[in-house]
Amino acid sequence: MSAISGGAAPVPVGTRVGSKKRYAAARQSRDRFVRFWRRLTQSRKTFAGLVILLIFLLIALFGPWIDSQSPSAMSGAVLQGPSTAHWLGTTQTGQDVAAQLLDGTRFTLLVSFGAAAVATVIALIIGIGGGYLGGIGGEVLSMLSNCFLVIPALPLVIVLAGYLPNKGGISLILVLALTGWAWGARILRAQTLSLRRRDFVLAARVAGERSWRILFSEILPHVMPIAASGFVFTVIFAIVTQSSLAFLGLGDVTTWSWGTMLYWAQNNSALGLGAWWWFVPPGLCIGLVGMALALINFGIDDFVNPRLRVTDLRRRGRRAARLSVAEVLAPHASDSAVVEAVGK
Amino acid sequence: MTNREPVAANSALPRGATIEVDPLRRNQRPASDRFEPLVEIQHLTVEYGVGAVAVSGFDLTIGRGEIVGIVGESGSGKSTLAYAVMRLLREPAHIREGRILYYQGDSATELLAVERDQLRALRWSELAIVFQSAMNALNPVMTLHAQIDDVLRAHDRTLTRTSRRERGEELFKLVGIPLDRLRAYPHELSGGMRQRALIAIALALKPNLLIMDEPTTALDVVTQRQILDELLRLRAELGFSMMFVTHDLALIMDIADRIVVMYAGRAVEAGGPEDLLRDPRHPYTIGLLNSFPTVSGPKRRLTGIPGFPPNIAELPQGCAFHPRCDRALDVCRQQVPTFTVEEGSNRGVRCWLHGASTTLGAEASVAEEQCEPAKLARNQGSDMDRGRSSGP
Amino acid sequence: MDNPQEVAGPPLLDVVNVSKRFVVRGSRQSVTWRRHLTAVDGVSFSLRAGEITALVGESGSGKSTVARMLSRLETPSGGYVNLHGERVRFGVPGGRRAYLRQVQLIFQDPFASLNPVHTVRYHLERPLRVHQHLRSQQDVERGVAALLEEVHLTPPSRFIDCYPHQLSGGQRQRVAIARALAVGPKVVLADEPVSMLDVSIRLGVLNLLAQLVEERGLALMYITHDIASARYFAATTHVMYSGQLIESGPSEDVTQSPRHPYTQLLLESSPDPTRSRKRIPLSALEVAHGNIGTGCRFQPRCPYAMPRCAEEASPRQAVGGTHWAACWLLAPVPADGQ
Amino acid sequence: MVYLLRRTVFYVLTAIIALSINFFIPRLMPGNPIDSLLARFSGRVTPRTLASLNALFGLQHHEGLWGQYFAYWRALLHGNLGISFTYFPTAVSHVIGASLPWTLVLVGLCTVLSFIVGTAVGCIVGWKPGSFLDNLLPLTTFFSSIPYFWLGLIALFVFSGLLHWLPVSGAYDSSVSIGWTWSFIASALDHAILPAATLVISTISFWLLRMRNMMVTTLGEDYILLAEAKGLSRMRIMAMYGARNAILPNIASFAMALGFVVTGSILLEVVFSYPGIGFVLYQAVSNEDYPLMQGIFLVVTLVVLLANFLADFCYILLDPRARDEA
Repeated sequence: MSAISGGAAPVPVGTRVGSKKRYAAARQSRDRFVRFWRRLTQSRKTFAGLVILLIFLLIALFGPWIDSQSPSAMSGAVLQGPSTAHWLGTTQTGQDVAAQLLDGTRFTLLVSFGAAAVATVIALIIGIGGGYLGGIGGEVLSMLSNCFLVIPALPLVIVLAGYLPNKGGISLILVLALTGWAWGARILRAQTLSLRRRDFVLAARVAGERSWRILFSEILPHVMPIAASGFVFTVIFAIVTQSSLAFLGLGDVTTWSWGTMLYWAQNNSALGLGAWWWFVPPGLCIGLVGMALALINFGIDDFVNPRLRVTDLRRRGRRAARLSVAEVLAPHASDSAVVEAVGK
Repeated sequence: MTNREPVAANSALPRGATIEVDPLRRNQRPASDRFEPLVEIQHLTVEYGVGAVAVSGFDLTIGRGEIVGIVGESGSGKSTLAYAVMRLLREPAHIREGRILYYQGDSATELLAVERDQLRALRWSELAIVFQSAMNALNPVMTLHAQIDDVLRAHDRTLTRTSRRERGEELFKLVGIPLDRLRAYPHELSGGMRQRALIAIALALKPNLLIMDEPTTALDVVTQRQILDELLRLRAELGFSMMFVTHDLALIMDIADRIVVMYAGRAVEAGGPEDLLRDPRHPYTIGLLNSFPTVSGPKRRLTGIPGFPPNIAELPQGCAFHPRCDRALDVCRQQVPTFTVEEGSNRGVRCWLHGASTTLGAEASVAEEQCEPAKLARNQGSDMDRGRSSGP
Repeated sequence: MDNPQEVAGPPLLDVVNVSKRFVVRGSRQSVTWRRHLTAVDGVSFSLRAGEITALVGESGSGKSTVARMLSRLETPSGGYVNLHGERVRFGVPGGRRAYLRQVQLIFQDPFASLNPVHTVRYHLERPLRVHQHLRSQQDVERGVAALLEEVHLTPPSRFIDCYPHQLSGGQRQRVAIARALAVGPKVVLADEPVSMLDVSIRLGVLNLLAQLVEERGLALMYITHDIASARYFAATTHVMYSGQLIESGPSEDVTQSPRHPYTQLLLESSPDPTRSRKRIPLSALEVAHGNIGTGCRFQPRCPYAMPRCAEEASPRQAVGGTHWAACWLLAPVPADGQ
Repeated sequence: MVYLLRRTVFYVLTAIIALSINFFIPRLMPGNPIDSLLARFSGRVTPRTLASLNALFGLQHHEGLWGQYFAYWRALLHGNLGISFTYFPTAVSHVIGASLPWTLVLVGLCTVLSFIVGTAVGCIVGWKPGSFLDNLLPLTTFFSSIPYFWLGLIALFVFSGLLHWLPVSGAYDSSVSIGWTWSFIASALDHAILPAATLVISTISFWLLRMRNMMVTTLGEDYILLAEAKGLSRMRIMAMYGARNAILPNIASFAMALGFVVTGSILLEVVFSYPGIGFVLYQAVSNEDYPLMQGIFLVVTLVVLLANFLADFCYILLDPRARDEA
């Protein structure tokens, strides 16, 4: 006490104390992000995934400007293969497939990212909240997420969608989020349970920190990579599920998405007519986005599980080894508890 | 997993050169005539990635039935050494040079050069290892008996099921575990019992050399003492040698015949426990002896060692200990001293204060040292410290 | 490192008959005793300002549980604690922070007790803000720097923006100590503060703690499994076995003339190359801490066990001065010389 | 055993929750589709049918919600799931009973196959991380990311449409009759090849990737190092020390995967017109056959729960620690 309040201690700090501190605080959060980002982009696979995803996001943003044709406009050019006029050919009613694809990208990505965002927020609240609170409340929340995990999603979505009077984007997002949050919540909970007993969390409690502050400041930064991985996973789930719904005709068939394209293609037996250009692109896009996301997940996995990193290191030989000797020498130092937590 | 390239390159060197830098082998034996070498480590250098040298030019001969203690702090390379002898190093750790000879009768086997099949045969039947944490070293989904059993089966296909079973019981009796625990899984045992089980597994094939990597560090003092007593008794009974790696100088002084003190990857002092206790020579050894409190006798003045252990990736030039040494000379900051051995004894020290001279061999080794790029990132923590203190 | 001379005065923290029972779900073996695990059983001692008190025991003896109860990470199942002579009420809202302002805990593992995502600055400024109510950035900055200097991490500017992974074990533990000091506590509980550190830097950390005790007049509880360090470091030593205190007294008395067989065993087992070892009979082999009835808990392992030991545990038997041990061997022999 | 008991309780509770969700969804949804449906079939509904529909959907709101809830349970416990509109007047339970075996055999076998092959390959890939086999991963990920139905349609187009190697739809040839005859089995296999291959290719990546990662993680354990030091053969280390431990989390995460498998297989059956439960669900949805939809949701949930229970059981058999765990 005396040493602090006495003020006599020589403090070699200049006058820029305030700004320096703000700078440091900003740098603190940035540093971690930079480390995370560097780890992600270090791996070739993850980098490829990020690039693919970026391209699709750009298409979603600027798609309609790239190809100005209206996706629904019919023309006389029926069922034509790819040409300069119609890059990806036309449908049975002479609609431009490329225009549909570009337009559909926006809706598809909007719905799946939206659903994943909502699902991740639910997962964070239920997973971390339940994990940290413990007790009866925690048990109930855990039970709830386990239930949603076990109940097969698609039949539930189908049943839900079957009853839904309004099949627009918002209700689709909500239905997908409702069925897609449980997986993330379960893993976040496991992780939080292990973090809760870590010494640095106990130390923060002894330092007199309040619960909400411990949750946000001590625990949340550690579960972010896992939440990110859950987010990515949920996006894949949402894309595939919404396409499946649309394919079954349960979506709004007048909105263009990759799923509705497949629905119309199938309804008009595009494959039977040999119009592969109608049917193949939307599926390929789903696959590509899914793959891109999965590749990004590889990078997150490596970040979360240090042991996976070492393998990456082996592959790329000695030059890379020099960069990461720290992790190799202290393999248990940082986040290895994550592995155990996710394991069970 | 071990990179054999450098070894091949090394064995192409004139053999005499290797022997030249091997003072331990020549001189560092117990005075008795019965000394019979079992394992001989010659100029072993282990690197992590490029440039981080964990073990540097290490020489040691272990005699039959001898207990050699290797003492050092974290980052001193002691565990790396133990793993290297078993050839268990994993990437990016690799052996850059050196030889490890294993003597069987009149012939010697170069452990670093043997093929995989031969290595597999040598492992456990000749050399066995006991890890620090038995909880992690035992397979959680197999019973203890199954884990003994598969060693027996892998090395001797002629053994019958009953004979393997009997051997398992015999081993458990040997290390003092109740026989009904044979059917138990590792998580069902206490820490001390697990460590005993690990020792039982190690003894399964009556190896000649037992490598102990901090086998009792995780245990309570009382349990530790009991296990050490058991080990000494077993050594007397079975006659194996031990290479006992630990950070606890007091403990190793109780049980070892000979002790090698390691600092930053190098042997800095060697000798019998009595010698080290009565007449420590290297300032690091002296510092260690002044670091631990004693339970008996008058209270001593404890001085400890200032500073922090170095980071193997950024070793200071010259003697690695000089930044912490209060008696450091100018030469200490520039050149690594040679390991000087006292004629006719097993005492040796690597210190400029104790007769190290700039011989031809020493110069060669210094030159080689300087080639090592010392710019590796960091080891588990002391980097910042190091970076700043060695900076301008 | 010299023992601080006994500072007479009222105890700062008085621990009276504190117990902790955990409910453990039965496992396949030993279902019978595991239902209720009594980790701490009726432990009493006091801590005085400017004095170091050691609590020695092996793992599982309950010594860490004592520290956790005193730092309110666990709630005691029995007994009470007096701080400045006033009874501490557990479970009162708001009382927690006020209590922790007086009593702080230093964790065993400096690699785990600092959050890897936060800098040294963050770790130190939080308690300053929470407990010292420092508001202005300049005050906080000055406080952090002063703390770093106090734990000899100088110059502070070199360490203040470091992340834990950039520090060595010894440096981290100093940061952890600084964090405990930031609150301005009167009582510090150090749970094996040096057992995870390298031998050559342990002494530095212990000396720092001793210096802080002297300068700040702290009451320090030094929890350890290393009885030799307790001898050098603490004025008073309590020995704990299976949740109970079994011997206690001035450290030199306890270590040089131990009276309880367990303390003797502990001392005999401690490595010390400067003496020739005697052997304790091997009947002291590992026995599970099972069948805790009313008898002495050490009785199953004790080479000197008598029938009486199995029936009831010995009360504290005074040996001389403040030195006592809970063992029937020390009981005054009945007049009829049984 | 305690563990198993706890899991049983969990699954029973989950089943109750799922069935309750099933009960509440139609009642919480705006509008009342049942009424309109009833109007559609009003001429043909017998009083008995009406009573059962009543119980399941609370068509006539004279009872309170709780009363309806208990009536719903009573109907369920009697195995009464109502009458299908699509296959009027067949009972829903009968429709499900006829289609479920097809799905169970196809999806069940494929899931097991995919699990075994994926795990085995993942084990080999993980044993030598960084080898050329690792380059398989992006490829398998691609296949697991495309929707099953799309892959199935492409396969159908190529192998049935262009090459005429395999039949286009159905589970067996209409010329053979169901029975344990060679012609029937051959025909069934012939029809199952495409859907099965699609399913396996789509799901294998999940197991492969997880197993690989767990294997890599496990290989860092001390007991692997010790096994190596013991001089055991590589096969033994890989199987008993590596895979044996790495597989445990994979089994524990069976629940997660199964949801996806069921999801995908429903679409797959639609594509291949395979007369399984997915195909029937599709028809129910197209015809707004709510009793059938709900019945199928119910049965699928129960089957998934059962499969999870079996996975839990395997987990206990494989992990001695789980046996002692309370």
